[in-house]
Amino acid sequence: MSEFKTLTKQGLWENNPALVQLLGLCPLLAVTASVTNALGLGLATLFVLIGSNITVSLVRQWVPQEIRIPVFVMVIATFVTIIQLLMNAYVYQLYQTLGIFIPLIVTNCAIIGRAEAYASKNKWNYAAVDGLMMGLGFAAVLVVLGGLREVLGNGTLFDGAELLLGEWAKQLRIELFSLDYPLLLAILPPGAFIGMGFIIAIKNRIDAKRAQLHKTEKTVTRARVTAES
Amino acid sequence: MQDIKQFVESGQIARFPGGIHPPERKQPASEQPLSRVPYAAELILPLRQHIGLSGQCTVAVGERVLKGQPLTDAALHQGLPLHAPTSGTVKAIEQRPMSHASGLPEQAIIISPDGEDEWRERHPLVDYQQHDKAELLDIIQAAGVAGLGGAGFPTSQKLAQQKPVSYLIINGVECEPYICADDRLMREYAQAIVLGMRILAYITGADTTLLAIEDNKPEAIESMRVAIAEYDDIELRVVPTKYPSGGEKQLIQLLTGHEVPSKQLPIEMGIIMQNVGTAFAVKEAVIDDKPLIERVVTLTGECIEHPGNVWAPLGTPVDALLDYAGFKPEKDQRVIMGGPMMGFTLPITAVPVVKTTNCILVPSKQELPPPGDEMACIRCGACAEVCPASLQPQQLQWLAKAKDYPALEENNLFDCIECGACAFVCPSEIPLVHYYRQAKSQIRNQAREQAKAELAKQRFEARQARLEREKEERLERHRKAAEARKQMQQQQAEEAPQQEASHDGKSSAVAAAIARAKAKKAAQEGGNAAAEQPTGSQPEEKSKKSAAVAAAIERAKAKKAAQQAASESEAGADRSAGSEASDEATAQPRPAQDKSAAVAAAIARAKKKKQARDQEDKQ
Amino acid sequence: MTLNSMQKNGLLLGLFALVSTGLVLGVEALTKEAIGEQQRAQTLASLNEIIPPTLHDNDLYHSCGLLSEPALSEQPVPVYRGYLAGEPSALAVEAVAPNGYSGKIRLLVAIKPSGEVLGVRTLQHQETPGLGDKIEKQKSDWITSFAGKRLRSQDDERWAVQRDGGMFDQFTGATITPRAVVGAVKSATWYLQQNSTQLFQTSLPNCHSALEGESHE
Amino acid sequence: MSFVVGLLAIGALALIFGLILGFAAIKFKVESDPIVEQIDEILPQTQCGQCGYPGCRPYAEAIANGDEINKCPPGGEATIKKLADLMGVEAKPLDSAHGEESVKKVAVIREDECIGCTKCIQACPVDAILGAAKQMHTVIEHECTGCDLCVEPCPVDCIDMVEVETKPETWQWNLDSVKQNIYKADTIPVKVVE
Amino acid sequence: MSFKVAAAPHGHSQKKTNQVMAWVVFALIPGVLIQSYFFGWGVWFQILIAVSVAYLSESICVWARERSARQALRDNTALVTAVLLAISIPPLAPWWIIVIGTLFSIVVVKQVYGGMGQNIFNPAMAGYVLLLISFPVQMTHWLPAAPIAPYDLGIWQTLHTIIFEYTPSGYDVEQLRTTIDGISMATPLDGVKTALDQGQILAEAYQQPMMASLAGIGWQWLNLGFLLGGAILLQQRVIRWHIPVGFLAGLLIPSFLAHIFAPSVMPGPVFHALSGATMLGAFFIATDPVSAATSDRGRLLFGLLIGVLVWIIRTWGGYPDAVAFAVLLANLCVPIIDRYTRPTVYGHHVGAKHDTE
Repeated sequence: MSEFKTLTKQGLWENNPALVQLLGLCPLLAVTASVTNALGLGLATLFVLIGSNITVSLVRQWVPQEIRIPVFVMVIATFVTIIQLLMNAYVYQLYQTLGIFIPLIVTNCAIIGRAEAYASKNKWNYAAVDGLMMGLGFAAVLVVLGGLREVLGNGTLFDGAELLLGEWAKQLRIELFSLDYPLLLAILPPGAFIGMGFIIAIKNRIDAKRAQLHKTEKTVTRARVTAES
Repeated sequence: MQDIKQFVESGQIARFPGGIHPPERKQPASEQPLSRVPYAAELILPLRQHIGLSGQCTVAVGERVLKGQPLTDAALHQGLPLHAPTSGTVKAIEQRPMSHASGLPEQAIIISPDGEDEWRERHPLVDYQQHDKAELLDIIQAAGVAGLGGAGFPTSQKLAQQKPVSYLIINGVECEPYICADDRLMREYAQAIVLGMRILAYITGADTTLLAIEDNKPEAIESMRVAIAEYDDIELRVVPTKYPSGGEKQLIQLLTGHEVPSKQLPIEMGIIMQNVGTAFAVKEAVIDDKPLIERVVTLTGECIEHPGNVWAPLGTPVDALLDYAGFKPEKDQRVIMGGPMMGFTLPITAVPVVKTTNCILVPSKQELPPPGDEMACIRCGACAEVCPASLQPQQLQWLAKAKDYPALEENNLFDCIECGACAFVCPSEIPLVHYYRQAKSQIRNQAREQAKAELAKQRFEARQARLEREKEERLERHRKAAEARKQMQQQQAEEAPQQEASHDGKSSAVAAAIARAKAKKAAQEGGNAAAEQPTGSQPEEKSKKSAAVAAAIERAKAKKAAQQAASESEAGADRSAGSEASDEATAQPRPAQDKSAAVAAAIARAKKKKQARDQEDKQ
Repeated sequence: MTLNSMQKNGLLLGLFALVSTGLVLGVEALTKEAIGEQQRAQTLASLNEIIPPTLHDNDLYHSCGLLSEPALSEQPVPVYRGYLAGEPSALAVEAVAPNGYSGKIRLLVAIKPSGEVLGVRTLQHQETPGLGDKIEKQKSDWITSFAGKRLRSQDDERWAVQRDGGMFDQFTGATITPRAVVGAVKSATWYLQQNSTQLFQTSLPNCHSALEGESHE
Repeated sequence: MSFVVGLLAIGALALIFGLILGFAAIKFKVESDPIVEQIDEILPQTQCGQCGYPGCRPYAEAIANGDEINKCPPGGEATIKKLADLMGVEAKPLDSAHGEESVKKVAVIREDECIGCTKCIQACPVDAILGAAKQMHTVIEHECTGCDLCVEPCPVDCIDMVEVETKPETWQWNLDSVKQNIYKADTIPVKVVE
Repeated sequence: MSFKVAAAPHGHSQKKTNQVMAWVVFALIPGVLIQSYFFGWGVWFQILIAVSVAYLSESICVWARERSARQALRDNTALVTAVLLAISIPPLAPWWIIVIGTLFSIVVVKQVYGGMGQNIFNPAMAGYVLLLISFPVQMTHWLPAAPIAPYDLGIWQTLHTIIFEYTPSGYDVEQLRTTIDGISMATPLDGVKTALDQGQILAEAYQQPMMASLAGIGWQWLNLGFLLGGAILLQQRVIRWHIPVGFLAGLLIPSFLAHIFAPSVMPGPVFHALSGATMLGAFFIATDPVSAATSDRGRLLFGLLIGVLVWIIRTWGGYPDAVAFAVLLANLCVPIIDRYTRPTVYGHHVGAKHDTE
């Protein structure tokens, strides 16, 4: 399997930052009350992750061990601040909703984790793909959780998508059902925890099922400690 | 120490935490006088009756033995000998199921009694005080006396501790339901027990002897009170009925108000404890020269017609005892050796009475209903309430199920005395003690494996070091051989130009080429025969034969290396390049060249692989 | 060795810091304009909702003055003054309800010089979604129920939620949020009614420079 | 102006922290934790090679470098659990590709069939086989790790892997096994002790 | 001949888990009778729905987890959870409220955590909190007690209201709890809290129509009914005294002290003891062994913690009653409580070692 394929698989499923590494939970739990918010923060994280991964990978040769973390944090903080400024300038409505969570991306462990674990050890093109896939994986979980909570708590999907994507996105809004009494719990933070728990449980269940199905009979050649000497 | 003294002198009885009051059910067995079981058709005497090594068998199959004759010698580490319970012939020495919860087979001496009950020669002691302690200890050991209350630890070994003893505690508590063997013994043999106590006190040098009896045995208390009346230094302590007051640690707490520190023995507190049955056996061994060949066993339970206590010769099969008392088994009958709380079930009754067998209990389903389905723990805490060791049984249970052994040890699993109080009260009917026993044995096994792994590691490392050393020595030999050859060739090469100095340049070049070829051939031969013909420069030459073997191995190796090298095209190129090298290079011994070729091939392979990967990266 | 390592690390880290900060500052300079525009647009949108264009012909946004008034808020709040044909026509002020269910609620309250409430909008809040957030215009019309109301006296009993015997509906399940909003609007309206003439006349410090600075915190 | 001030302030801060870090890196350097040693301690030291590495130590090194912890059948569940604790990862079931956890075994040489070729002696990683060329060999039972590496090289197939006998001390309180134990007692050939 | 092999001990005391649970349900009867007298037939329907849903969902979960359903259902824990939840919610709450609550209690709080004995939270209270957070409107719609209720609902009307959310004659619950003069009636706890929040003093707050001599009309008797049930449990040794005593001490001592210092704004201990879910919480909810501390000392502390939390939340919190929140918070503290109240094991006393020297 090529490195790119591995990276894709790792980022989207096997080593998904939100579901497996359980990183970046703070923004994840806070902003996933609706799909729009989730998508917004997911995209922001994705851009920061790609940017920081590429940058870190490019400068990795020059950064000595001791100041690695400060430099990485600085790189990430720069990207986050730039994105924050850009959002403030061009998607103001969304910025108002996500505003307080954007700076949290700086300390999103998913990002520094990738910088540390992957980008600082690999070439920039691999690092970029890693960032892309991890970011997509993270965003995907955000969107799924956001969808889950929005449906349960509000009966809609893509409510307010126009804030993020422009006027045309108003058509995206789907009203699944009208709730007289929304399930408030789904929208409140505890709902995020419970929903996250269920998503992780389902993922583990799928993995277990797959492991059962694909139980290949691989044989491992036994090493002889005492080869004829 | 001072505290203990104060407490004991005040005559108080302390209390221990937890404990339970299961139905006692000592009657009707306790009301029947002791009777004697006739000798069974065969007596089964397992060689190992206690923890530790078993002694060596001193009799042979077919041999006639007399009553009280030793059948094994005392093993190492103060083991105990085994004695013939009656006269008869040794029928067999074979594997028989043990009187153990596992039912594992164990080597046993089988004796068929001849009915004559003929004693060996006996040497009764008139006045034990005439003999010193060491002598008495020897007698006790030779008589095979073991603790009759619990684990069957050799009594002589327990008494031989070189520590000052202030209190000798004689345990007549017998707190488990049903069991009344000690009760009966105290009622009928009070004088003998007191004499045994005197001997024990004499040996240990204890200042005071404390005799503890539970308050549900008024007759035994009375008869012992009369028997000890004349001794000032024996005090009777009546303890309230509560299970497990008879546990060593609990009884010490009751009588002294102090706990035995964890992982220490009571002797560290100046206390030694013996069972009343043991005291009786000591008296018989010392005064009557009667080794431990029989003991009192309670036969009880609703599935027995005539419950009671019997003198049972050691080795009597349980089925013989049950026949004697009238056994009416029901469906799924349980036969329990020991009491209902700590005893174990016997899968078959063809197992013998051993030194620690105090009770055979055959309950009906009504009196001791078999456990229902195990339900989940609801953390009700009933178990913690009754635990006499103040453990948290529900916690231990979870950890045991999770096999979290470090946490179990941290939660003091090994302070559990397996009394079964927790499982008795558990509303979810969880067999708690069973889980602890499994966990304990697994922890012990792991420790054993750990030790074994450590040993294996040391041996493996030693072996690696040895192999490394041998390899270096071999290389050293090869190097020396190669040097010797090189010298030889140089000599030849020097001689050749001298011989052909008279020829002209052209012919000299041809000659040189021939010489080179010759040298090469010679070198090859030399290489092949390197081990075969070590030059005189190797004084530590081994025998010709071993050298030949080594040479054969070398040849095989060289061949293999050559095959490997040939299979690689790059290696082939390298080799051809090598052959174009100077004379000196070609003059190197062949195997070495092959080896270097192989190495070169391996490097080439690695390079190629890397290239391939780089290319892939670029793509 | 120590010195060498210190020098190298210090300089490198410093270099990275300079580059990063430079980048951020650069982007900030580029987006400054757009951000200011956005905020203006936002405030204007709210203002225009409650002070319709028929009621003013001046630039509301730039008619803003900063008012320090403890009765409204601890911090100075912006006041917007609308004029129609040079005559004072509307007055809007930012009010803060400090006792919301989860924290402060920022409101925009506008009245006519006559004292009639023009309208109220919620600018910012953290009330429970699905319950307290009905004070948002997008979620519920409740906030518009203030329009056209008048305050008779400082303790006008009708200015309370129904549960407390007033004229404002409380939405089902939540009492605290509407109670807080009604209270804040009441005191803001009272203040505006009492001081409207004065507010149109006095010159107040311009609020925009300060406001924009705030948004970057 | 604020532009320059910001740049200078951050730059200076970074410079100072960089200096501190550079200082700390030299001053507080600690030798790395010998994790390999700790892993090696946990492995059962059978040196059986079922993990795919020649010996326990190479596998310990591999684990330290990120290899899976579930490749050691002789250690089984207990070892995996300890490794998981040490490495701070989730314990997982034994990778069956490397073999199954089985009862402990020891090698036993059928001595009358042994031709004394010494091949098993060379194969034994812990030197638990005694013997010399053309002489009968035998296994030192308590030093045998049960790795079965000696079985294959034997030209006459005279080595058996025999389950270690359960003794009361090593019995694991498995009540289901009790009946089997009895059964075993019945079938064990009677051996007379001289 | 071969005999049965079994693990020691071979005897057993006769109290089993399912019997313990059955006793809990039995002891609830006085309270439930009083509740149905004052608050109508609703409670019986709620119990009926809750128990059916509980058993159904438990069966499905146990089946999905491939365990023996018979054994899981036999232990009566689902019954206890269902009944406790059913009597905690307003009797006229729509049917889907109790269904969602019971499902959450059984499926998420109990079975997902591993079934009986594994749940760290009290299932009934976790379900209650879910409902309270998600559906605050329905969950706070208690009708006034019978003597002051503007309407008297029969069985049929009650059932109709639970199913359709309005009576056959078209009143919804909000209207049912509103008196003729247009004031909707709150529970005593809520009423007093609201009055105090509005700056009234206690004496004024107590003037409200739902108040009685000791505490609220109906509620005081309801609490006494559960107190009686608690006495039965104690007498039967189903529960031990530590948790209830700790709970009541934790609630009553602070309220007594506060009442002394600020008699005009702090309700006294009698009001606290006989309002809301005090007695139900003290004897039936906090005493759930699975999610409580295990040692006696730990249980006393656990109860005390709940009591103090109830008082704090009732006094300063956003919700009128607090038993459910307090219990869940205390559940979280159980591992710590257990850790620090572990009794010293035999032979490990500090003095023990010293003695040997």
